[in-house]
Amino acid sequence: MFKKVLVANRGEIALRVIRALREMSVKSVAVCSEADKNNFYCGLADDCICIGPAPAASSYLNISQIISAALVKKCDAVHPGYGFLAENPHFAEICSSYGLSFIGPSPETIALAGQKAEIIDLVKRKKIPVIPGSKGVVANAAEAKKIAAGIKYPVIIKATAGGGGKGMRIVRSEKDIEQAFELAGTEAKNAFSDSGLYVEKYIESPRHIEIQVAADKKGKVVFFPERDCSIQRNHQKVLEEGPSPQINSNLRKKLGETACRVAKLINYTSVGTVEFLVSKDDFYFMEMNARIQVEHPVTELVSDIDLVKMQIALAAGEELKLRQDDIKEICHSVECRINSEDENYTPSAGTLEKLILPGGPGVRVDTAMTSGAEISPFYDSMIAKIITYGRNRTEAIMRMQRALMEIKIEGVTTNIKLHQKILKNENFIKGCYTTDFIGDMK
Amino acid sequence: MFKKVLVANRGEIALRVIRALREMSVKSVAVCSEADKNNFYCGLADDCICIGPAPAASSYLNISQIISAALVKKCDAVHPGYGFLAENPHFAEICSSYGLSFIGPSPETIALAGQKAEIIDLVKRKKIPVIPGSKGVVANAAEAKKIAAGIKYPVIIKATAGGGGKGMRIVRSEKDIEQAFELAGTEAKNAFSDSGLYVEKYIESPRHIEIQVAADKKGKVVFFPERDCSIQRNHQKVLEEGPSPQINSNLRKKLGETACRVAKLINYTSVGTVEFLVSKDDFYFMEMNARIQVEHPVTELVSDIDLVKMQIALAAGEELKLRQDDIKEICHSVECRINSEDENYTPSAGTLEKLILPGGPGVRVDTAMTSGAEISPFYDSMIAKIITYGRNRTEAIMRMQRALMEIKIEGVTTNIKLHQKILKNENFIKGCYTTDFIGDMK
Amino acid sequence: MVKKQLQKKKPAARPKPEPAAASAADLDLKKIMEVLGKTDVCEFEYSRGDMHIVLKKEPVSVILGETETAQTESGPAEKNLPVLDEKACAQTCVKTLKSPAVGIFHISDGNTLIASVGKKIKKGQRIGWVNSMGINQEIMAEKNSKITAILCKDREVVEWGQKLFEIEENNV
Amino acid sequence: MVKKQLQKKKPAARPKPEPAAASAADLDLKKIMEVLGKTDVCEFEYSRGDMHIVLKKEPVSVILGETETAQTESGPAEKNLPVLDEKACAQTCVKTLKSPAVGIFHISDGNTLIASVGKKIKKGQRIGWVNSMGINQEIMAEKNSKITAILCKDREVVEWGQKLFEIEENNV
Repeated sequence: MFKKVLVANRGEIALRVIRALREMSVKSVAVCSEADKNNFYCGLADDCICIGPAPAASSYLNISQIISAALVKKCDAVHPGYGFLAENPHFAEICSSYGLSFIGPSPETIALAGQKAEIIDLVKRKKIPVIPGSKGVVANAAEAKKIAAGIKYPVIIKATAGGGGKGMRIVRSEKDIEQAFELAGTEAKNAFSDSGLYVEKYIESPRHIEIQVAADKKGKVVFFPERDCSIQRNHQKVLEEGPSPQINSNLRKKLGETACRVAKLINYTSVGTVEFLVSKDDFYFMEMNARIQVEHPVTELVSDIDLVKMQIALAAGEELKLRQDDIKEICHSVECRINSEDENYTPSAGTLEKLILPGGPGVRVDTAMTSGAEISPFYDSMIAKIITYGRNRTEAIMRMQRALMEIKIEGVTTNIKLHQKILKNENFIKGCYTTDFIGDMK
Repeated sequence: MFKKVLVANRGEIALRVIRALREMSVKSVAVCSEADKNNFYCGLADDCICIGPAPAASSYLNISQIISAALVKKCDAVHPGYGFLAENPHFAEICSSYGLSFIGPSPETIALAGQKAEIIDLVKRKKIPVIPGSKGVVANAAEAKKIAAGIKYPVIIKATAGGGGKGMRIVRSEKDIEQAFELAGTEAKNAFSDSGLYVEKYIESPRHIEIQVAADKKGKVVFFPERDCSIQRNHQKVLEEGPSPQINSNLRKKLGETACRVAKLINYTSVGTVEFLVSKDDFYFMEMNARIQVEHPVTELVSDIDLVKMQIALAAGEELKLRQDDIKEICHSVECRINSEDENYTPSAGTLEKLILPGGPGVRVDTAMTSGAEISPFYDSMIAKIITYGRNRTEAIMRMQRALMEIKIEGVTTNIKLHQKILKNENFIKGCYTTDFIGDMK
Repeated sequence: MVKKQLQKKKPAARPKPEPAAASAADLDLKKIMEVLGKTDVCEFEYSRGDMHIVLKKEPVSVILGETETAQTESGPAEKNLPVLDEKACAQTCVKTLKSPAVGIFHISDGNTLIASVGKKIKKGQRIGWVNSMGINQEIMAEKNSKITAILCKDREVVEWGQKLFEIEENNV
Repeated sequence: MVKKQLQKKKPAARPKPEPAAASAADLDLKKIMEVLGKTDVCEFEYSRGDMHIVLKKEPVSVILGETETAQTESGPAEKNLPVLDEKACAQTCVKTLKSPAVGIFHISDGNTLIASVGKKIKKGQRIGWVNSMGINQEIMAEKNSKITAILCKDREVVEWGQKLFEIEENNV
């Protein structure tokens, strides 16, 4: 096992990793920007080092400072968290060139998972269902038009390097495709410095279902009960739950086995997530996220397995001790991401004058915030993840409603009311929803 | 189900009940003394009513004000929590005479459970093992001496109305028994207005094991995996865990079945706890606690069953849906009671200038305190219960160590260091400990 | 080192060290601000070493003496007397009569109101009652007084300590 | 409505609205206290409606002008210049030279110390360096100066922004 791990991230996921390391008796070194220096969670690591000024480009994305910090603090491994450098294959490679274990899959696997068109092409060849569409990058609008005619409208144009809805366009008829293609290309170029686009069939009202997997270096892969992340706004997940109320055990098993096949195909050797679009009983592979995810606690509660500790153990070369049969659905879990947002759902910075968090039975809170902390304009505006669980879906939802009532936040506005609206929505309560849910709710 | 329940208690257990009611969509009315009026948790109930000044005798023990509050607020039931009026059979009786359901067993059962000598006599006749000793109250020191000679020294003198170590004396030889008997009698008289004493064999280095049971009004009783409450100081529980590291599945089953027999014997119709002393593989019935207990979250986590919601449902006349086979040991759990205490372990009052509570995976926090709250000199000085769980005992303990490190309390001193000392103790880690543990640790 | 002018003090339910005095040795400005906001202290001046602070609020027109609500301390429910806030002054004294119990407040006998604002009442005269579990706990003044405000409605649910009446006691 | 006297202001890492000014319309006394405690503001006077506040601290002997650490903003690592706190004054200027990188601080060339307290140094003269991943980032003064304090030991691990030297720049 590692002796000392550098936690190359900030906020709640940094604290999540620090907690896991502490529970494994592994020393932790937090890194922080100048803006985070006084944050409570930094003091919970064994050591903390400032790596640069507030802007992420100069601190949390500054590879040389992070590597230098790991070296001078004599760490033997680096945990990248999510976001920032977590899916940067170069960073993973640089870590290993300096003798630091990167807690995640290999640089090659990260690179492959990051090239959406390539991985889709790869899994398609293995007869894993994917959304019909282009093989790789589409050269121009004319080619896009030809493909669209083949797979039939509606189609969706996506950036190969994309994420978060940037460089994405839904096209419902041939007359709109040229303009949409140009716009998406420009947007992708601006956001990712890569204007590569691909075109695929647009699946109407699908569910976003993802499967957590864990794989060791000997090629053993297991899957966990799915998370339903269909409740999204502008392609950003808002509320997640597991298991999905819309997936039967037959489909669950099919999705799980498919996810394991994908992980094996790309030599995955860590915890990771395979995302699917599900429409009725059909499912389509979308992508693989080569990192721990924001919503991982849902799975931790459902299965009572600590994914971050498992991730660290796998990176240290331990074999997966779990058999597939050991992974059970013990309970139902729901997660709400509490963000600092104004009434237009725009992230807003400010001081948390007061923060009282919920507690009691069936409530888990993951946050790096305390009363008096700053929501910095330099970073994302998530205040806390509230995760509840119960013996069944109703208990988990009732607990979430109860927990949200207990939160007191002063100084910033939040999206708690949106969550409350979702939790009381009749279709949500029935478990009938798709990615259109929030749009339709208004 | 009830429409509206008066929560006749304060602090964390009041909040625990309010949370359960909220999750059951039952309205709650909190009562508070003048000293608790501004406490955060009161605002979490649907309604709140002040019932008197700070001293408990004028508020939380003031039956007429509490009943009046339930009536004017149109409640249909009263939850007594623990302590205060929870085991007062008269209160239970008065509730029912005013048409209010008392959320607990019947007044007769409470009365019987409260008469320790009588209940011991009762279970003994049913061949349930009890500690050898007097049949009921011992009239005088001479009779005590005769009994002690029969059961052999060491013996222990206890108050029939007792609890918390008051009116209790261990006697190791005949020469000491007369004085000990007089002292214990005086102490019992002062503490409980009842000088009744009984004498029994003193079991050296026993473990304090208790079994949670649940019983419905049709006579169905189930038991839960045990809690080990051997870590005590001055007969006060400090740290509890479940399941016990010292009980094998055979003994677990025997204890559980015995606990169910006791509950049936006294027509128990709620959740409750049967306490045993265990010495090697021998066990002795001690008493039955006719209420929800401080340490109930340990069992809730171990079995993933919400005992307070179950208690409320049972009081409303619902039948137990759970079968004995549905109750499993899903995980291991540890609870630490964080108290405001000075260096001599004497409860101390004060203002919680700062309170930062632990979170993340496997941590549950039950508290009614927030930053700025007062630890009132009028009530007990518990700040919070921290309860952790894990897939195994080691994970639960490591998480507790991690959670205790995260707590920041300013303004009062606490017993956190004592907990940390316990958690690092070699014998504790091995799971080898008895009620002598804290005394021997020094 | 501390110079303070406390012109009036709000009656406290149970005696506590006066916050500003308690922290004189280690002055906590934030606390003083809070105290100033919550109490009726009108002026605060502070000098120590290199620091000098003056805080003033316009004094309110009625100047009131310092009193304690002894009733709260001695257990009003048992004595069956209303809990009250007393503010002494030269000729008249403003008192708040509070509910001695949880119950239903009554101010009418059948259909007739027995108390109204401006009404002069005699020592011991019943001006209302709180029905708590069937027992009527009467509200009355200890001295000849005038009702200046009625703070609850007839048949309203009241909690222990809830303000019912404001009266002006005649001290001459 | 607000009257304030800010005699000096600590350089801020990134520009923020000045707290007292930002909250002028809705004055938060607690915040002002905090600002007073953390900054070098010496005097604060406030009047509004019925309130009047004067807060004073003895001014420190050296009066310093207002400056900004432009280096922090423009990314010191890339420019390979030490981060510094500048305090301008008439004749000499006290500056703190901070580490431009995470690394190992060096102040000796083999066995010879290249800097010591009291030593006069020339503009651009190397007085130490931080080795970050094998690259030496030199620490030097921008003007002729005198070293008044060395704040880290030779071969000590330093974080970004850690204070390394205090120097007095000669402005005449």
